[in-house]
Amino acid sequence: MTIFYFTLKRSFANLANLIFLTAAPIACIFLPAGEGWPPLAYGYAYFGIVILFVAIRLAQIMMEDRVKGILKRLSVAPVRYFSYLGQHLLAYAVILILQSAVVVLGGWIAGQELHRPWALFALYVSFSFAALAMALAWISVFRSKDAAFLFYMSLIVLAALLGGIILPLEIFPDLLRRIAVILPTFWFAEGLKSIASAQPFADNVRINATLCLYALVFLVLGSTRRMQ
Amino acid sequence: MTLASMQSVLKRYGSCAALDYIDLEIHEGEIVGLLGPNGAGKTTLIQALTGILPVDQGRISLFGDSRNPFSDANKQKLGLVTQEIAVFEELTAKEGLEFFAGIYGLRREEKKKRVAEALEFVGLSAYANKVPHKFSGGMKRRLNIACALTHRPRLLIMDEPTVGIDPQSRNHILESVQKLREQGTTILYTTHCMEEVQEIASRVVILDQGQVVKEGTVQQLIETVRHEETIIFDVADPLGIPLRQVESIAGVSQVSVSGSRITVISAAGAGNLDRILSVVQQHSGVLGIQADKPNLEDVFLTLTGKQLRDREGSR
Amino acid sequence: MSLRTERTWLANGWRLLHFGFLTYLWIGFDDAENTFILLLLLFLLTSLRWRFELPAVFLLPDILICVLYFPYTSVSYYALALPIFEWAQRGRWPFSLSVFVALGFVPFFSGWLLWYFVLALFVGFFLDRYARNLEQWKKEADEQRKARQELERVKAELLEAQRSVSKQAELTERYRIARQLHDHLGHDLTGASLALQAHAYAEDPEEAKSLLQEVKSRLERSTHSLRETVHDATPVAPIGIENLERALLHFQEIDVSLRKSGDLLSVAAYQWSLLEACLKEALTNIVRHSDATAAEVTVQVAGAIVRLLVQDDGTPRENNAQSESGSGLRSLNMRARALGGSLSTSADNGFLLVCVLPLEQEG
Amino acid sequence: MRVLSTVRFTLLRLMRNYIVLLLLLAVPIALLTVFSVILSGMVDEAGRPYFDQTALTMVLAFQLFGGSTVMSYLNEDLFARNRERMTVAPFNRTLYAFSILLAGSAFSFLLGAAIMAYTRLVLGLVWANWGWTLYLIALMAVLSSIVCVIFVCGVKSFSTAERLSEVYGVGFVLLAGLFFPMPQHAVFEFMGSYGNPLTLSVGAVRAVEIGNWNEAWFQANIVLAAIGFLFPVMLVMGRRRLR
Repeated sequence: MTIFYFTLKRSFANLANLIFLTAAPIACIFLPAGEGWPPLAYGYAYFGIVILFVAIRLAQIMMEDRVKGILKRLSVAPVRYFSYLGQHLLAYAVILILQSAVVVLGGWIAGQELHRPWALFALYVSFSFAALAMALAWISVFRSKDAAFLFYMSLIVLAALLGGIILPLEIFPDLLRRIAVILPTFWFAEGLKSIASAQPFADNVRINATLCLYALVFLVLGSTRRMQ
Repeated sequence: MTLASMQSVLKRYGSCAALDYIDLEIHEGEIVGLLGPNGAGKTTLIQALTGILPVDQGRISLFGDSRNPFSDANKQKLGLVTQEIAVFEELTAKEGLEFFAGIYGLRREEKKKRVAEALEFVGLSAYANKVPHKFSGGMKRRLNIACALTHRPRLLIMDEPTVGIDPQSRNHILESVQKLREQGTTILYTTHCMEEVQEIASRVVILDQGQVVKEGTVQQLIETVRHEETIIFDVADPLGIPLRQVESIAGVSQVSVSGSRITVISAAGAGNLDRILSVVQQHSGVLGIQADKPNLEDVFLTLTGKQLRDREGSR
Repeated sequence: MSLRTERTWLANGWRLLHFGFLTYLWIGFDDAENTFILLLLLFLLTSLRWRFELPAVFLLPDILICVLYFPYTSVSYYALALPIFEWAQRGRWPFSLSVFVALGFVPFFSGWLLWYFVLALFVGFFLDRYARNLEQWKKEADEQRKARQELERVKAELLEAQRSVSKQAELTERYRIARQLHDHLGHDLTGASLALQAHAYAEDPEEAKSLLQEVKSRLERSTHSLRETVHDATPVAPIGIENLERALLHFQEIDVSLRKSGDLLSVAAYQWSLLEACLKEALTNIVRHSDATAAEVTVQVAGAIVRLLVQDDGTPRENNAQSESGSGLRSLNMRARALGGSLSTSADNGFLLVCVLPLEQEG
Repeated sequence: MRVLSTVRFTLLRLMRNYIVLLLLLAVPIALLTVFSVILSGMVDEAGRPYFDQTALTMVLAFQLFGGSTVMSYLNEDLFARNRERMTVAPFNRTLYAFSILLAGSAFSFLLGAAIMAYTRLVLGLVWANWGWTLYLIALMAVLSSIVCVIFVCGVKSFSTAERLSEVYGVGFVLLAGLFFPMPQHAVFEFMGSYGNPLTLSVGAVRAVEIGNWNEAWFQANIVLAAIGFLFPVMLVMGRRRLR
């Protein structure tokens, strides 16, 4: 578990990362609620975007390993690439799960209307997995850290908009609403809606399962071993 | 014992062969210097030998195992110092080393001890708790080396460990390599700097265009080109010397004058210097003589017509 | 290696097109969120197939998922084209045909569906053929490479043999000359020398005169036989450096200067022939591939090696210069190595060729 | 005028900076296109299309980030990679910094104008008074560049300066209440109206649309005053850092 331990350590080593990883979720707790939209308070919708950003920032650590040649060094050491990948992802998942817990727990203590905190927590966790897997697949294509991050940032904004996190899907034209379903962000927004409108439990399961499916797909695509 | 060997290894990038049927053997206790200009295929060779790059043809064996050379047991005995500075910027020197020690399965006390040793070895003990972000180039290089030492490899492969650093750090690194050898580590060392190789290598392999051009001890290699000698005379009256006459001495291939300095390139061997000197002395007072012995740079120049060190410092 | 990637690249292209088409169908005709999960599931299976080499049996889950979705969405019928393609691609086209049976269960039979299946079958079939052909070519290329290596080995052996033969010939010739000198010249000269000694002690003038006569005739005979021996031993064809000079004389496209230094006589004939070949190859290369206006040829003999340097002042035309001229230089390189030397070229600063050969140790 | 000869290259560098082009041109264009599809046909209480408001806000909001190029070029040329070379060169570095400032602002302004042209030509949006809008885009571009120069000269670490500039951009967008309503508090209310260059310039353009030129000049002049106030600050900071 050396890699796991040090990944955690590195994630928090950078001051900017530290602020980003702790302050952003806490800020999300205290954002106000809107009128009719979004289904939960603003912060709970925007936390989805935060998760996407955190995921790419964390995944960049792996990208750095590849670009700087640490991966070469590891491939000469008696460590399987699979174990390297697994321990990294585990560490990131732990960070994201903790963040989700902080947001849900904090909201519950601060008296936000969360409807079903457990379902919300589960939604955040499965969305975190999907976000991590997407970030992993994304960085496997790039060589430059900045380019990867800025590109992804633009895509996040677009996906959040098209997926219905920033604006309600109901006002979208028909075609856009259909296309939105392709995006994982849609399923996240859908999950929030389902929690707020007290849909049956099975509905939540369906949405979480879809998000996990996304995670699997991108994990398979992103786990290719690259050296350069 | 042969620790590592390559047999007619071929590696292509597209249609050009980065390794063109290479044969190489590394025996226990050697320091093998792999010498060649930029782009000769040194890094490719190392990546092939360590299993980072799959090769197109040929056989590689590590520690006598050619069936499964890159098994964990073999990797445990192998150390690689990468050409890039592959250290963690966010972690302190000590933490970074602990990471790599952990990768190689070292635990607790053992790990602490080995990390302290490695830091001591590269002379960074005083900076153990500093983040490499602020290190100088030479210190980063040394840390980069330490990362490959905590598990005490039997075979250490160093890919240009001295690129772009100050002479002091460089001397330190060269001394460390000598010390490692005394402790029984076998080392494969690539560089395009011939002084380093001349200083430390027990055997030299010269690589050019993906082929082994020549190999042998430094002495052997120099023997093969011990044909020329550059003799520089500082004379009082350079104009008075009959260059034609000097040129006509058997063995002299080139005579040139610049200022009060006459440079004669001649075949090495007893008597030549005498004959040239006697001609020169007849016509002018000689203030000083300097004769350069051939070095590896000349070997390379003779074999390929290329300078080893073109473009150095451009990275 | 690269052949395989090319093949999978094409297969991936089709897979992506297929999913693009399914997504289009799904957006255009069926916007139930749940049926999108069908696409996700199939995509997951396909990406697994992309990452790992899975056996053909693993297409059954695809079919199962599609069948389960039959009642819910028409996209699932079209999705069956993927197993058709994958099987055809693996050369198992009878399996592909069995999928066509599903057409019988389609509540609305659409011609488009049939044609889409046929297209998938055809593309898969094509890729299979293509891959087999590539495999074939690869094998042939490997065999040729092997044959070429064999040839090169034989060539090296021949060169070695040539070297020893020429050395043998030289020794034989030397022996013949030595014998001739010994038999005729040696005999007569010894005789003359003895006669001269006798002449010194001769008291009778008549005897002295006849002795002198004998010395004279013996010396005449030996001069004659010496002339004959030398005449026999002098080669008619130019050798050594003269040959190189002649080659340069015939070469008039650009200015070439020749510099030579050292004891050129210590270079053996078989080495000259290689040096000459190198020179000619270099000059041809210069004319063919560069815009050089002048070239300098240097032949140096020093210590234990002979070195030939050809340097021009042109910039080599990039692109195919390397590959075209490759085979000639390659073979020369082989020959140089067979003689224990080396040959290398560089295009960094004009075209440069260096050939170094070790000299025979005297004695 | 040795500095003048460098301007051409500064502009070339700006134009070939693909990441900046992506972030400040491609992204707003993509977002505006999406918004124009989503919001087509929707009008607010006053009967004006929602999209007008969104497009205006976005064009001006992206100007808040326009200073980042000035900042990174200043850092690279004067404080980081080319520092030694620039210091030994016999030319006026203050003037050079100033030329970068101007070129960066002009480039940001041009990007803003390009986005406007896109909305007009492709999305068919009619700008009520494009000259006035361009004036405000220019003000915003200059303001953001000046602020970024202050950051890069005032803070030792460049990455901190970068974070600060992000805070400047994202902060004013948040304070303008574009993502979610700000809490009811005097400070937030001020920062959401007269304390916020984004709302000020949006307000100035809106005021012209309804013909209220007094209000328009008032709001625009506050931004101008901010520039006037920050300019000497920038000079002082810059001189101290360059010495």
